[in-house]
Amino acid sequence: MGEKLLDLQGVSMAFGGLTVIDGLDLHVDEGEIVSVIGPNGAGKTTLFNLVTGVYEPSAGDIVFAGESIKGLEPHRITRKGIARTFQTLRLFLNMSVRENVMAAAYGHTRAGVFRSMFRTPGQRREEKEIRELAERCLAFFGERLMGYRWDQPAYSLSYANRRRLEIARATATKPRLLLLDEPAAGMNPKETQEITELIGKLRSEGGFTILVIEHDMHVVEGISDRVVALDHGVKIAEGSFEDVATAPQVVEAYLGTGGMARK
Amino acid sequence: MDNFIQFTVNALTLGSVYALIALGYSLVYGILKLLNFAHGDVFMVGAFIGFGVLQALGGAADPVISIWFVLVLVMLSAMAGCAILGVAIERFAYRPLRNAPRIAPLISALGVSFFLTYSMQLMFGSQQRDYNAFAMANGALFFKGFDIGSVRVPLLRIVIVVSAFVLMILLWLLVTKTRIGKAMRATSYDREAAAMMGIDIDRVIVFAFVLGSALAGAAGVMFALRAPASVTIGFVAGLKGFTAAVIGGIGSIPGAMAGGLILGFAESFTQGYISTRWSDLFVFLILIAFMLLRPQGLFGKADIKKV
Amino acid sequence: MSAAAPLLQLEGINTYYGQIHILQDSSMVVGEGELVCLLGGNASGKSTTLKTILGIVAPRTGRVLLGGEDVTRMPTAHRIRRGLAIVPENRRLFGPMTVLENLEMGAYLRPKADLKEEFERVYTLFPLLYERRSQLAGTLSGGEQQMVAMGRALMSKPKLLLMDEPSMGLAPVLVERSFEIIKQVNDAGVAMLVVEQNANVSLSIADRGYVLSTGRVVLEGKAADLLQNEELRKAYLGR
Amino acid sequence: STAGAGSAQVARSQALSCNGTLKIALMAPLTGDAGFLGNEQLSWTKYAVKTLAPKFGLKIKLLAGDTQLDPQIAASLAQKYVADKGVVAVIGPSTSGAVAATSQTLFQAGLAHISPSATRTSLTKGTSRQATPGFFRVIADDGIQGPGDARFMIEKLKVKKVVLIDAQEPYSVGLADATQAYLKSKGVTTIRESVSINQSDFSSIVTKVPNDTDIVFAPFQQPPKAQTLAQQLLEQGKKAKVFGGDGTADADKFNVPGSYVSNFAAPISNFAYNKAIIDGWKKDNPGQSLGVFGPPAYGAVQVALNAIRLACNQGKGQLKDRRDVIRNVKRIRVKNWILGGDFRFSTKTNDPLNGAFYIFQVQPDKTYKLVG
Amino acid sequence: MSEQRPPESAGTTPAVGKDEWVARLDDNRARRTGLPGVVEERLRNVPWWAWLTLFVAAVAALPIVYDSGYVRRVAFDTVVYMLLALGLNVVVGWGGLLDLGYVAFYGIGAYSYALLSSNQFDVHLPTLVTVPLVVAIGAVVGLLVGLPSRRLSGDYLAIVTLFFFQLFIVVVTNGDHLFGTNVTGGSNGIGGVEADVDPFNLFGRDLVVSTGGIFNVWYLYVALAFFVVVFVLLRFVNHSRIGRAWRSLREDPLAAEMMGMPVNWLKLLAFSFGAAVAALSGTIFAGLNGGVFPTTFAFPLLITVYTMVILGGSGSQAGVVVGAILVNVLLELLRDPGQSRYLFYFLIVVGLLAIFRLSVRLAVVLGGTIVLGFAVHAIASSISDAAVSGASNGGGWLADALRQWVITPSSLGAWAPISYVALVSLVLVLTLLAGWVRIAVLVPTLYLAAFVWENVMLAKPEATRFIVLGAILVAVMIVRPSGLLGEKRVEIV
Ligand SMILES: Nc1ncnc2c1ncn2[C@@H]1O[C@H](COP(=O)(O)OP(=O)(O)OP(=O)(O)O)[C@@H](O)[C@H]1O
Ligand SMILES: Nc1ncnc2c1ncn2[C@@H]1O[C@H](COP(=O)(O)OP(=O)(O)OP(=O)(O)O)[C@@H](O)[C@H]1O
Ligand SMILES: CC(C)C[C@H](N)C(=O)O
Ligand SMILES: [Mg+2]
Ligand SMILES: [Mg+2]
Repeated sequence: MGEKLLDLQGVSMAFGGLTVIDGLDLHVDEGEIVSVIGPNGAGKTTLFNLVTGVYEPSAGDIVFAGESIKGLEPHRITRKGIARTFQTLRLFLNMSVRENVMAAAYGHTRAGVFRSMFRTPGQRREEKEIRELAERCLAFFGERLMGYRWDQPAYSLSYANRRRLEIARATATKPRLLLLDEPAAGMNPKETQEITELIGKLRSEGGFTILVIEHDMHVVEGISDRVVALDHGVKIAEGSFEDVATAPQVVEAYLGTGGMARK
Repeated sequence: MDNFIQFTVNALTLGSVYALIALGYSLVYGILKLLNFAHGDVFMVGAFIGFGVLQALGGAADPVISIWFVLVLVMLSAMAGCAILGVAIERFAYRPLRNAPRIAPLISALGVSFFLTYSMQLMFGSQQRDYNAFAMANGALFFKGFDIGSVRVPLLRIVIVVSAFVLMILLWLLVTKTRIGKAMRATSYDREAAAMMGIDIDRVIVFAFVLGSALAGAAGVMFALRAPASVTIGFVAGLKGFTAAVIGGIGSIPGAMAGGLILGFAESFTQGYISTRWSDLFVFLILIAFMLLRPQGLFGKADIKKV
Repeated sequence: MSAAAPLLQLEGINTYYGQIHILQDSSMVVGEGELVCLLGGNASGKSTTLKTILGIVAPRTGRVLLGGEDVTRMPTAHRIRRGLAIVPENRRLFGPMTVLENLEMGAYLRPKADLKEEFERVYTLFPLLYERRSQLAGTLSGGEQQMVAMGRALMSKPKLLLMDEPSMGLAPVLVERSFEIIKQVNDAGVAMLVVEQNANVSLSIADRGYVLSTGRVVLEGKAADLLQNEELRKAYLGR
Repeated sequence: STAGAGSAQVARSQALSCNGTLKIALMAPLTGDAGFLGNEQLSWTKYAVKTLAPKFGLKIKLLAGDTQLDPQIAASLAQKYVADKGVVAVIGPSTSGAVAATSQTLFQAGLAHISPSATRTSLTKGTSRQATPGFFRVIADDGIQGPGDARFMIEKLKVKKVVLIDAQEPYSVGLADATQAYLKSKGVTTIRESVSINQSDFSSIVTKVPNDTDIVFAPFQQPPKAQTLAQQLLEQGKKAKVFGGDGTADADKFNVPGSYVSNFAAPISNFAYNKAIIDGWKKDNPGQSLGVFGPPAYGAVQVALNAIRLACNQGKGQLKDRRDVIRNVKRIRVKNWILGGDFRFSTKTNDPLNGAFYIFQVQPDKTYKLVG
Repeated sequence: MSEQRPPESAGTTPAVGKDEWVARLDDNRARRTGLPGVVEERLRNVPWWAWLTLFVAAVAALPIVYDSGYVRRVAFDTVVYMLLALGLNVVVGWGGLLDLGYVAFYGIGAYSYALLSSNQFDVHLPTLVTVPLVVAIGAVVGLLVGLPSRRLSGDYLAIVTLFFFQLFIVVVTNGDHLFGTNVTGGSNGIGGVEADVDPFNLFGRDLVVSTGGIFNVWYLYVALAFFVVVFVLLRFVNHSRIGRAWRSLREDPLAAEMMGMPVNWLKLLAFSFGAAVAALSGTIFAGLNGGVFPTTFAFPLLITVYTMVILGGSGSQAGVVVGAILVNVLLELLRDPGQSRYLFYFLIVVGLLAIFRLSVRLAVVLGGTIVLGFAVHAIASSISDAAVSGASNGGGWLADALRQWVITPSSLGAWAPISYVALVSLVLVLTLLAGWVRIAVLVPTLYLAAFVWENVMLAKPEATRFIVLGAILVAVMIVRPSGLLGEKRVEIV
């Protein structure tokens, strides 16, 4: 694995009196898949919000590819190569499935107002590329988002398909780092297995570095190079899946002793 | 100093009428997220109903019963008539559009507004009507009252301000202290989820329209007691009410009251101390600045930004 | 109505979204006190079924019966009054209201009842909600919201509880807990129709199950039997 | 400058038989804030056509066009009437803005347009005349009313201080300007206020009126507004009297005792010969007050029909060209003019000869008494 | 990765992404069959530019077919409305920004043109300079107005833009006293009959407004040319990354921001585009009228343009154009009692046909109404002659025919409001009824409608125009909430 792609240095975040992230150090190396686990309300999604610029940390620094991205506007962070999906889905519901993905190519395409208005050859070429990119991103999920679904509005998708579309959309921004917030939520075991494989392929074929939040231990086990466990905004364990999953704090706060979470 | 007191009195009178109109906007907006453009016209119809009842009871100068009683009747019938009108508007123009894109009921509301204005013109012409409150009880409404320094606060203004405040307080109690009030809040946040709790959203919405329209009817009468009414007064009244509602934080009841008063004060004082010609300019500049500093309005809550 | 009428009955429901035929002639029954689970792959029409029961989506043909009474043309609120409660798919909390108020809204139809017992039950199930009772629901984390949604549904003492993926987004400890809760509530006499992806577990506590595939009921039967069904295992349970 | 291609043909209308139905069109604001005014004119125009056309041996159909107080809409309407070959004359446009925007079109198409209420002076006089020779009006202009009012204030009322309020629309601005200029030139202290046309509460202006003010000049279009202003002056104990323009001259609606009103005519009921007309109109318009703007419209129709008749006679039962009506308008004289006296046009401009203004004071019994 | 086929799964058990719905689409789709289906399919495949060409050709042919200055003028007004609607569609339909100040930009365009080409300050720039300059001014002012508003969304944006609109009106109507100079001419506006404002001048020719009182058709053609250019350019923009970004922003600004779109800048851009189009429309308007007046740029105009956009289908360019045509032409038709009478009865018959198709019930309704009419007429005339001796409004063969059927009392008095209110209530009640009860109520309602129409409404066509417009707005929204050509949308919760 390569260099530190993302590096959080002593990051803190509070809402009113409530400290949600507390002096967190966390890094993701180039090409790595890191999972974040932790009980509900541990601050996982908040971590994503900090990295993508929705919130600005109250302390600490966030470095991406050697540059501080703290305080940048979200769209600039995205252009630097970070994309995400949302736990509470936020698709462009009234746009077609394909357009949802094409829209995400905004950041790395160039045609400006005048070139678009006059439809210059360069602009046309770019449009074609965007469309192909979008279709490629969608084809990644097999038939599920293809065919007639391309032109269906996003609101007509079922919950799990919306999740998939979120991922497709995020990949269309051509990120280096992909943040996935509970990608397997709402999927049955078989589909979960499918998404586990797909995440693997996102790295191997798409070349993305991935930071993922997930509650399903099958997924976490299947994909992670490294697992980070949070509780109350503090890192309580870090390491391989086996190590983290057996760490007593994690078992107590998160996994519970019952059988089913551990298969 | 006298002028200052007088401007304040003017502002309170204006402001309480604005506030009553704003409340109707806020109530409906709160629940349906609908800018009910027809609200100003309900106000106008209220003024006309009041006029009709007043005439039927013998007019301002020689009423068939005590003028105070007549006034109460005028007010109540305008409120009742407007409430019915409001319910009808909701039932026929908005309810079929519950699940339509937000902009659709907006246009429907404009349609209703046109329909009301010009139906009234068709039926009653476009002249201005004067309640002639000046003649009521030999001018007592204008000349009796109490004095602050050398400024006389006439009865009519007192009646307007006091009854406006009483109505607003009643409304506030209704909405915050009762079950239906809570249902209104829930409905305003998520209609479908409210229905899932067993709240009859149709009834809640109708209730909001009844309240809002009745207040508009009251405001119509109060307005027409001091100024001539015609079929076109609804537009400006609506604009003012809407503005007041947004300043206060649309959807918020104390906000609507505050917004109405702020608007009343802004108008009265800019006219008084700056310039009548440019008063509107300053009023709108102040309002724009205000909106930029506090976009959610005085009492509005900022949107929850949770991703 | 006859006393024997089941709590909920769907008869030959056909639902369309625009041109696409979603629910195709599906029929289901949930009896008094039963725990029924509804399984199916993504986009198979599970949520659509629940929406049809609630009246959020209108079927083109077919009937929805609650306790034998035809409610197909009734608005949602009227159905709820017949003893339904729901944990909806995307939680649908009242964001700008506090957790406490959200729970109170759950008991909207029981204005005069003493809610102490219900509150206690919810708070013992989810102690976190007690800590957060005055936080605005909209600012809670995804999993915390899910807890509120479940708590809210329990507040109304329903006869029939519909749940759309109640364990989604919950930490593993809580997933376990949520199934315990479901079992507990059901043992207390509340009938349930649960949509769950976690088929293994849900079948292990359910009485009966239905399996949907592209809008059709393709399998139904005793939960225990379904658990043994090879096809189902292959199709849905993966490993 | 050259004409655009495609429309080079001049609109020479074909001849019309005077035995058939001819049309005249009223252009007035019939909806919106000034709708009341147009509707007054409409009711009188209707009545005039109904009663007068048979007397002239004409069959006339009246078209009513709503200008909505917008000159641009008036321009569209003008095209409509120009295109309608049956239209032989226009009553109106009511407002000066609309006249300015349409006069060219109407004149080029040969349509006489006779306004009962457009009073902007520059329409007919001055170096940059804003209306064409096809435009006529049957009432005096602001250039007479404004200075006339001012002179009355100075000479009869001996005013020292006057507050003038305009309503930010052309009519009141013009009239207030003319009055203020004259007052100033005679050394009277003037204070100018200006309120939006929609404003109906004048309390704050009233508060600002200095206590030693003699007159508040209020050239509003609607009498009830002047009424409100007068009442609010009383309410705040100001002694200044309201002085309203022609737009406010309605004894039913503006009648706070002591106030002044100027008008281009005495109340029409002052003239005995109007009795039949008034009774007839009242029968058609039950429950309505006579209004200020209506009777001149009656007069305008009278002039128009007269001119059409003359043109028909010259054409031997045929109206050869609409221009013939324009040619005849200035010749028309009307005895027992509805607004009093005899009517004829000035030889120099398209205004009435000796257009005069009358000033009234409201009496304690709420009637108007001629005072100047 | 291949384009059409899903990637082969890497050999493990679950095939990646099999979706039964996609695989079996045809079984699950309900299709319209027969001729309507085929026609629908064919029409859908006509490319947009073919429609546009056809449409422009049709409008351009109007003055050839009708030698009437009026038709030309109405056509011109309609084209200006179409332009305005296209511009508003960018802001509202695509950007999802509720801009209640839109008309101010139209006014700014018109006033800028008037100031740059008139006697007001004796500046007379050539048209080919003025127009682009004004468009640029519009775009820049749009940006500036957007600037403070960029943090606002939804209804707060709406109100700030509304305030801006009010400011514009205040400044313009009082602009004769701006720092002691007369800039805007105040309530009198700039210009008048002596064409204080220069007409358009193209290729050395003045486009005089009218010759011989007849509207100069070149204005129509110039406006049409503007329209085509604007339509095509906007269409291109919409189908580019910028258009997509606008629509994303309309759907979910936060998600758009997170997907790399600079949301604030895009908002400003949408504002600016709308403002530029509005300003362009303003130039031709000012050139044509030879003047600008503050009353033109008032709230009713804003409402009219919004109505056009939403009625036609906000978001759809073709839709808003159709909306503009419908609204303006309808308002013109309704001016004339004669014409609106035909329209009224035509609409009633079409409406009945749409509800009942050709069926027995239709025959019952029509027959019943006709019989009822003659019966009422006979009874009324036998009771009193005054009941049928009123004059009909407007005239024409239909009016004469109807006189034998509808009673037309010579004077209505209080019956006018009573019958009107009764009619409105009956119509509303009708919408709640079904089955034979509805038919039973429908018959007297229809007759009452004819009565009210003939006696009350045609007597006051001005008010009637707007009543009808209002009723149509409500009805259309209920039947097609997304507008005539708009796409169905869901609201985001
Ligand atoms: N805008 C906000 N205002 C107040 N509190 C907030 C806000 N956003 C998050 N929180 C609180 O911060 C804590 C962390 O929330 P976060 O969404 O990061 O949790 P999470 O780890 O993603 O949980 P889950 O697994 O349930 O999604 C929660 O307790 C939540 O209530
Ligand atoms: N509003 C809609 N318009 C059009 N199609 C829709 C709509 N809602 C759902 N669908 C389609 O209906 C089918 C069933 O959707 P539904 O949401 O019921 O699936 P589900 O079984 O709940 O799936 P999941 O497990 O992903 O939540 C899907 O193909 C979906 O695309
Ligand atoms: C009707 C009147 C108020 C019109 C006014 N005299 C004008 O010249 O515009
Ligand atoms: Mg989370
Ligand atoms: Mg679902």
